[in-house]
Amino acid sequence: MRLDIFTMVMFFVSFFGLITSRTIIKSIVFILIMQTSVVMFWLIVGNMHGSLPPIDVYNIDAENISDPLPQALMLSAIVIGISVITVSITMFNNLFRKYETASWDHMEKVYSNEGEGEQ
Amino acid sequence: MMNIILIVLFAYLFFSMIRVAIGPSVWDRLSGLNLVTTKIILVIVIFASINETTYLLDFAMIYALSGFIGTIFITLFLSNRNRRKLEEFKEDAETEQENE
Amino acid sequence: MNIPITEIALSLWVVCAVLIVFTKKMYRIIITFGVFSLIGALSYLFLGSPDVAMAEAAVSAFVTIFFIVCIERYYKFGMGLEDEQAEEKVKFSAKSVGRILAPTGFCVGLFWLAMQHLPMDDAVTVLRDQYLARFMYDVGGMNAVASIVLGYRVYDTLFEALLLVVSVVAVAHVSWYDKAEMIDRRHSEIKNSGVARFTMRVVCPIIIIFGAYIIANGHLTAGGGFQGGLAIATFFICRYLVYDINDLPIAKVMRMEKLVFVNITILPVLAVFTGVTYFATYILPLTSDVYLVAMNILIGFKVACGFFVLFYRFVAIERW
Amino acid sequence: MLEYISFAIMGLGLIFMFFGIVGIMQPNKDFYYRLLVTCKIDTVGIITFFIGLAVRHGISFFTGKIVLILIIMLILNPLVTHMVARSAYRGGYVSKDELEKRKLR
Repeated sequence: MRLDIFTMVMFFVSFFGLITSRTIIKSIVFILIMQTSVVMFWLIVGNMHGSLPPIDVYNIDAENISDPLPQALMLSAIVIGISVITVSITMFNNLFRKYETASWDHMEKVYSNEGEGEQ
Repeated sequence: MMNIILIVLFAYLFFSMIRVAIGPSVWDRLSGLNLVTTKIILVIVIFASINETTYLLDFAMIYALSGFIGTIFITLFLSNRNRRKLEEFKEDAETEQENE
Repeated sequence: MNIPITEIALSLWVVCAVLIVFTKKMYRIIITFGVFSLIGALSYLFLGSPDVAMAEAAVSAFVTIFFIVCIERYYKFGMGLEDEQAEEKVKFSAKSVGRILAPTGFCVGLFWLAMQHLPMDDAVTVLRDQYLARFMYDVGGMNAVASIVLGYRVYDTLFEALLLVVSVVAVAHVSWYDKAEMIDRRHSEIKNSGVARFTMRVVCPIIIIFGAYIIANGHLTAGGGFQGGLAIATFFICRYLVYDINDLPIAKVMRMEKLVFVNITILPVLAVFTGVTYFATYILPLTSDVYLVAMNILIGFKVACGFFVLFYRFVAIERW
Repeated sequence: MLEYISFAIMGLGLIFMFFGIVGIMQPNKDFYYRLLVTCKIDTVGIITFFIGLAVRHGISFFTGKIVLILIIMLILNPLVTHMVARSAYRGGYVSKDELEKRKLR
């Protein structure tokens, strides 16, 4: 059974959620889920020849070891993901202090009214 | 034999997840989250015991610590949120639980 | 008998994500997201990547706390419930049906396109074999992932550390901060519960020792600077739960984090780019281990400082 | 022989946890009922299970780590249960009996 199909399904399910969600926090959650599914995809691609972790390499059969390069890259990806999430949550908090709403539609409406008022 | 134990643990994990999904109140879901964490720790320990590797046990430790911190924070914030409502508690107790 | 544990874990993972998509209330979403990230880390472990699994499991607690802080304010203003009820009471009309059907069709189409170009079964393994055969002599250590992160691809680690510093600075400068409102706030709500305070005091030293163990053994077994730093940062959460925080020097910690970051950029330049470790593996075998442990300790210190600042920013300032 | 004893002890732990699962799947009971039944029995199951694993591996590094995790779980699992129950009590959870009493007033 091919394991990539799980991550494909996950990616598009979270993409669907990202499009249809009306509150901002939910969108941030779905961005995080999309990132997780991409990480899982690269780990599965590195896993195609074996699933043993690349630790104590000289004591185990070299054919069954998974690829260490995608794991090193995905370690960076997780750090970058949490940085992006914290900054976006802070931006949401500031927006919420200013407009006092969490819905995309309502915030757009308030924002356009404000722009007209200034002109 | 160990595989049978793994299958049973996965079944328990699934039922705990059902409580997370359908629980009528937030605190039901929280206790379900605690159960899921313990079941996952047991799965990791069994996995380490099958492979005869000791470093996998570090994961059980870090799962225990991180899961406990997250759950405790959710409980703190929940009790803060509803304290004001409890003081104003009158006849509308039923709607409280529906609002969750 | 071999049971397909990876498939079982991945299908539970997908079930959690589908639950999150069809849930409206934010508290339910956060709790389900906790289950989601725990099961995701479990499947990382089954896929043979313990370092990534440890990072994900340690990060999940912090992500939960950040989202909870965000949501608490959202409910306190009384706006959240109205938004959610408005979301539930969507009238059945052509526009609402189109709003659901069009994204569904779009996603299914993209999914069909993606299924046409799945990666081949015979993935290229030249680089993997090179790394696995040579990493012990080039960089040292027993963990291939740690030696790739700290040896072959130090550039990536440097930019990752830079990004964390930038995000901490951004959170500290973007977020709203009024010093007058910070006075006379009772921060730790747990104080009334004697059981919890006592247990926290028992757990705190175990957390510190465990984090130091993970950092110091990062080049031998799974783990490393990032994971150990996160484990040490949870110590500060316990400290927040037990004591007050008015005496904490947040600005000093931020300055310290930047200084450590400068050290992180200087050390690989001295060690790797001049080739000291490469020569040293043949003459003095311990030198490369000293380099790896020093890098791990620096990264762990930096990550602990960064998450300390992020946590206190969110819990003590953003929350109110 | 030692292996069969360890499997027996682990099976006992699984049976304890099964009672816990039955307890949490009660649909018509209160939250406090479910919490009381489940979390106590779950802790007992964890202890029994880890003792079985320790018997299986004998005296070794693995057993030492298992004992460490057992101590951590023994401290933290009741703490989480306590915090959840406390939060439910302070946060305004009303059980069915309490609801009927308040209606009668």
